[in-house]
Amino acid sequence: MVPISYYLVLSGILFGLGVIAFTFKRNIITLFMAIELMLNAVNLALVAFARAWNQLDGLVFVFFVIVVAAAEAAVGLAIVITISQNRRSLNVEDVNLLKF
Amino acid sequence: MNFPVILFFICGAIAVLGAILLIVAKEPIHSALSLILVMVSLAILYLLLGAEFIAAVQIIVYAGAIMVLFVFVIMLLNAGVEERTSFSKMAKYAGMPLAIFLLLEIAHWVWHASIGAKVANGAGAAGAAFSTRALSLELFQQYLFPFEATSILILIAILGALVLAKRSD
Amino acid sequence: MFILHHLWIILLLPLIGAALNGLLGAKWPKVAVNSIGIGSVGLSFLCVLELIREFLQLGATQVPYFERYFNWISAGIFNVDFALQVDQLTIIMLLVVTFVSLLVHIYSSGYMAHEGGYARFFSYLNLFVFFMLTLVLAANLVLMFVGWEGVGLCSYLLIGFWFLKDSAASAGKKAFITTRIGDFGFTIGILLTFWTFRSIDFGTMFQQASTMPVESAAGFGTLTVICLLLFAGAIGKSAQIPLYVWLPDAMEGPTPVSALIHAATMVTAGVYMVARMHPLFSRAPLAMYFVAAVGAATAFYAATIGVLQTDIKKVLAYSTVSQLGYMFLGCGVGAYAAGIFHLMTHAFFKGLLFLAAGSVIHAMGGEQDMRNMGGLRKKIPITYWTMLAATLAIAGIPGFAGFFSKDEILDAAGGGPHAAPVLYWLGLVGAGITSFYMFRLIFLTFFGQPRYDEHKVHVHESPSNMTIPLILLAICSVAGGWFAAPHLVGGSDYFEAFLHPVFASYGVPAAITQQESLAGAPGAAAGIAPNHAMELLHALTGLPVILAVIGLFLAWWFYIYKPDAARRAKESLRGLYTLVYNKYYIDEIYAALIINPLLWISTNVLWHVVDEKMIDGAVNGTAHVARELGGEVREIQSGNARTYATWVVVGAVGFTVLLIAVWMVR
Amino acid sequence: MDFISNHAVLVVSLIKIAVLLFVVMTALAYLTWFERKVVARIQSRWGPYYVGAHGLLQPLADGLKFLFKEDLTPPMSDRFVYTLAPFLALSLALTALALIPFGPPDVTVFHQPVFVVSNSNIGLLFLFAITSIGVYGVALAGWSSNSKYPLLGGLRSSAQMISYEVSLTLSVVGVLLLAGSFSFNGIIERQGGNLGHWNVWPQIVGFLCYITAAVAETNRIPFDLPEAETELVAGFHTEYSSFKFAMFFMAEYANMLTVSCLATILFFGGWLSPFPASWTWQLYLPGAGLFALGIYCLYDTGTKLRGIAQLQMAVVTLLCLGGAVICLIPPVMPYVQGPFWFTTKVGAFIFFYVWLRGTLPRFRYDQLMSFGWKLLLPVSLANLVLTAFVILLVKR
Repeated sequence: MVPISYYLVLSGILFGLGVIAFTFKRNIITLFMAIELMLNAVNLALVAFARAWNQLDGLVFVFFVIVVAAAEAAVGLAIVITISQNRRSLNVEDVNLLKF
Repeated sequence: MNFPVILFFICGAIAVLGAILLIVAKEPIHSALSLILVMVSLAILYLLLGAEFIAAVQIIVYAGAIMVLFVFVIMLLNAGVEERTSFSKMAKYAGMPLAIFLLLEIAHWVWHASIGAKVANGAGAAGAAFSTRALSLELFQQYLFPFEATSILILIAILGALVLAKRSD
Repeated sequence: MFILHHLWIILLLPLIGAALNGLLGAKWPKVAVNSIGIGSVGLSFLCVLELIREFLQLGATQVPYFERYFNWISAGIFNVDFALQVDQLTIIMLLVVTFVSLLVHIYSSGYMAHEGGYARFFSYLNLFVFFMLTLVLAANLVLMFVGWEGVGLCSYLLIGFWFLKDSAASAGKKAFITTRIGDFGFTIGILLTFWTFRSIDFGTMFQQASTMPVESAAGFGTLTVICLLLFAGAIGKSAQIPLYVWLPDAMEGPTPVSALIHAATMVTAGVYMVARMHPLFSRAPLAMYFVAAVGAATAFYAATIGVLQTDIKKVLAYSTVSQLGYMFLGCGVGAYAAGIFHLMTHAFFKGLLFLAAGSVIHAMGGEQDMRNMGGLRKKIPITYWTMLAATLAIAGIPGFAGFFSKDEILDAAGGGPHAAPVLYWLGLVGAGITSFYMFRLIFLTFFGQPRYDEHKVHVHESPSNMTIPLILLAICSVAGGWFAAPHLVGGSDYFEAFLHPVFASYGVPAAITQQESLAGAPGAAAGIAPNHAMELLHALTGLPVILAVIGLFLAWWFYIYKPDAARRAKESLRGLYTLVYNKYYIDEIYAALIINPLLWISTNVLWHVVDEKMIDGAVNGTAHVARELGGEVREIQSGNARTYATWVVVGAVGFTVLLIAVWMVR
Repeated sequence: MDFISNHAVLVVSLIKIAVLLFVVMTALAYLTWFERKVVARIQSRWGPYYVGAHGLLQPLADGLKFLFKEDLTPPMSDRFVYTLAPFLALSLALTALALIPFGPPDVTVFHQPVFVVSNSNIGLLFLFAITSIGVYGVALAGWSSNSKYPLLGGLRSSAQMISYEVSLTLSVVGVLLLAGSFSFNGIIERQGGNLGHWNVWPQIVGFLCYITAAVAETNRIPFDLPEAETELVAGFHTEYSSFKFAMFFMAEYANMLTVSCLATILFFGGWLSPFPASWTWQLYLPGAGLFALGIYCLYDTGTKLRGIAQLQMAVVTLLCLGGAVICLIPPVMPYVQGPFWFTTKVGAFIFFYVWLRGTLPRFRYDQLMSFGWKLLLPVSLANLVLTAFVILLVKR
């Protein structure tokens, strides 16, 4: 069988890559994807833990994470649409009116 | 080096590859595709971990609904190649190194963490698949309240999306 | 036993009246306002009568009758209930308050007929009645204090009723603030009481007090301090030296108000309080003596001022002050019953005097200066006769109400347990002066030639709704004292007999009771006073009468027989005259000593330095610092989400480093 | 040999996959023939006729044509995605079929069931998972060909698929509640007995919702707006030509096949016979059916046809009769029962599809959306809730 720590390391790497994407990308939609990637990484870790302790709670957490991700995506993408219609751009750096 | 381990490494490699593609891709749609790749391979890993239901949900909801939404929006806004501006000096110089450092940190941490050590020999990894029935019982009995809460959350999300959409046109 | 079980009705009626008139009355016709204002008080008067009937059926053990309605304040052991109690003292006060209030209300419906703010006036009056009844019925100090402050408030509102008139407004303020000085002491007194007895319920307090010994007249024991503090409140409320200054100015208010609040009821609250607190006072000889001294001093001092006042209401005001002094003298020498007795009779005749004066002013079309009056005897006979009756009463002419009450006080002062010759003589002379200035008032107003322009002023008798109260009060001030009549011939004083349970209760030390009976309170057994007591008593009753007659004669001499004698007297005693005429410059002295320094400090120190420099400075400084800091820090808000993201990553990195560090340490 | 016994899973699965692919591909090809024939009948035409007898070789010809046509890729298109899309579509559509049991699981080789490629115990979930990804084929195709009509078609289809997937899934949940299992065999075996036990009776509403959503999900008339010829030329695959186009084409029919199989399994007892097991004569039905078909072909061969066509038809006749004979061999007989009934039912559904196409007009887009969200979704939800309540009551 596969050691759980493998899964954990994988999820760690994925999370890190998600963070990199989050800091590196400019397109708002892609930023969202980066967030989703991080969520996925965490999910993997949760499932791995559930398997490690043979308890279902981890899976339940994953379930909730997915639900929340869905809600977040719905609202977030609606916001993205609004932004792109108002600012005529998807570059997150063009959306900088909210400052001092 | 038995079958599951091979499968793990294949899928893991695909997942990491997908994640990297997500970063390097210029077209948002390519990023989306690579993210879908990651998700599918993760689903396979879930199967490997015996979490069949979660695997299915992962694909149905994540790959099948959320990412479709993403693709849909990309198509709707016809999002082209992203421009690599960097007005944010902070992000330009500090962001990437920090993130990479964080990656290494996490990997190191997880690798040496007690949980890793405890189950490194795959003791916990054995065992049959989680039965969907047990999972649903857990969900609808012990976690009933959070479940309802999430349903309300979804409702609110729908309303929010509606409002935003209405305001935009 | 309905009313007795539902005492709150008596309170509620005036309150409802006040609410209705105050909130809605402005739009209503006078009739409605009248019927509500007068009706509510009238009803509560009837309730009081019914209450008396029921009260008399109570057994001695059930008195004082106690009703607890709900817990008002509860903080640790500090418990204040909304509780009412009834005993003989309360009954007397209730009767006086509701009766006089009723008459004054009726009178006002005539006197204020042509004034604006009619409904407002009546709602204030009703409110006052409500608070006064609260004060009287209260079963604990705090509730009593509520009534105490409430009547103060109403007095303020009513003095400043014509608030567009500067003098009225400032008079109101003066009254309120001056009283507040006394109330400060009163409040501390309440606190000290609670600290001492761990309770502010009269019952418990007195029970514990009755177990305490009588304190030495030399030192300041707890009870003494408490009593002095409480008495400070009384000084303020009942206008005694040194806080009497507000009462004369209070005459700015409408005359009915002066009659009700500043003669009959509110100002006597202090006396009532002292009487109510007798178990404490009786054990604090020093406080007792202080009370008596202040009372006597005020009685004499105010009388002297009254002699030279020309404003008819001012005269009455100072006379009120001095009469209150008599009441305190009575209480101070342990003759509480006498004090209360005088309170009642004074309520009748002084109320009458004010109402009559009001009638005169009304007749003269607003003229208040006696020097511009005269010869009104024929023109307004009812007013004249009633006022004369009241004057005879206050002057202490035998047979009239004032005679009995005042003499009992003087008896107690002369031969009582705390007999104090000096105070006795002060009171005696004061009595003489009283009769002098009162008859001076009568003669100046009603006798001699008219000193006003008869073509301008059309003197007319007041309407019936003003005269009827006068007549009723006149009857009272004639017959009001006859309860005590048998006492002269050695019979028992029914008034004292009625009140005796109150003042004999709570085991007042034997010495006092025994000597009180000497002073002529044999009602303890409702029996016949001992003979030597009677002789003593007759010997004493002589003097005041003689002095009163002398006063009458002098007044007649100066103002009827030889009008210029007054002027010559003035010439001869120029210095004294000016001194007295200017009320001993008390107001000026206060202004110089207290008010101006206070003003100066408040303006130049508290306002310009503390408030403007320190407090404002602190606030503005804080704001300034915040703004500067914000101005610096806000640069971080670049508005570029990627920067924020990077900051998040920084946080994450830091946190992970911390985690690893911790884990490595373990 | 021991290799096989050691890795039975792999080997047998590979074999099954190969067979399935072959069968399905052929089936798909002849589905087009079938459809054209039926539609022609409905429109009182002859349909394909000349390529082989009754145009039986038409699909072959079409396949060759697709292969030899020039493979155009529009300029400015996203090459990678453009190529990816059809592969995605077809492969997913075929993968879905891998989960379908065509016959009872107790028929095994090396302890591996014969009639199903992957016998998962949450098969239904996986099926949905796969179909849910199926959207990408269309959407990406529409987007990547970088042209107006395809884009619109892609947008429409992805919107439509997302919308109807919801009600599709929900309408099935009723059946799941009844069966208490995600595995197809579980669902089927619960409907054992005779056709009275089929889920279609208690779940009639669910069935109606399902079939509607399924038609929409497969972009078939009356829900074929993504490729509405009259408005969008050909919708998402306008720019596609030659074999890529063929892949989309096959993917569509494969999807049709899948949803039909699913309907059969969920509501019509899958490979179960509609008759009680006590009626033993039903064992002869497959053979008899084929025999009848053979007789018809024989008559046809003898009378109508001439020349090469006659020869071809004779071959078909022989095939049919031979098949009938094989089916009537006693030891083989029980094994052909399941597939026979299954294919029959699926065939009925396919016919229903074609019939629809021949009959109904196309929806307007807003009608489509409002129908999906405002009617279908609430109804399937209500059905779900009702079913749950009834089940609770019965359990009590």
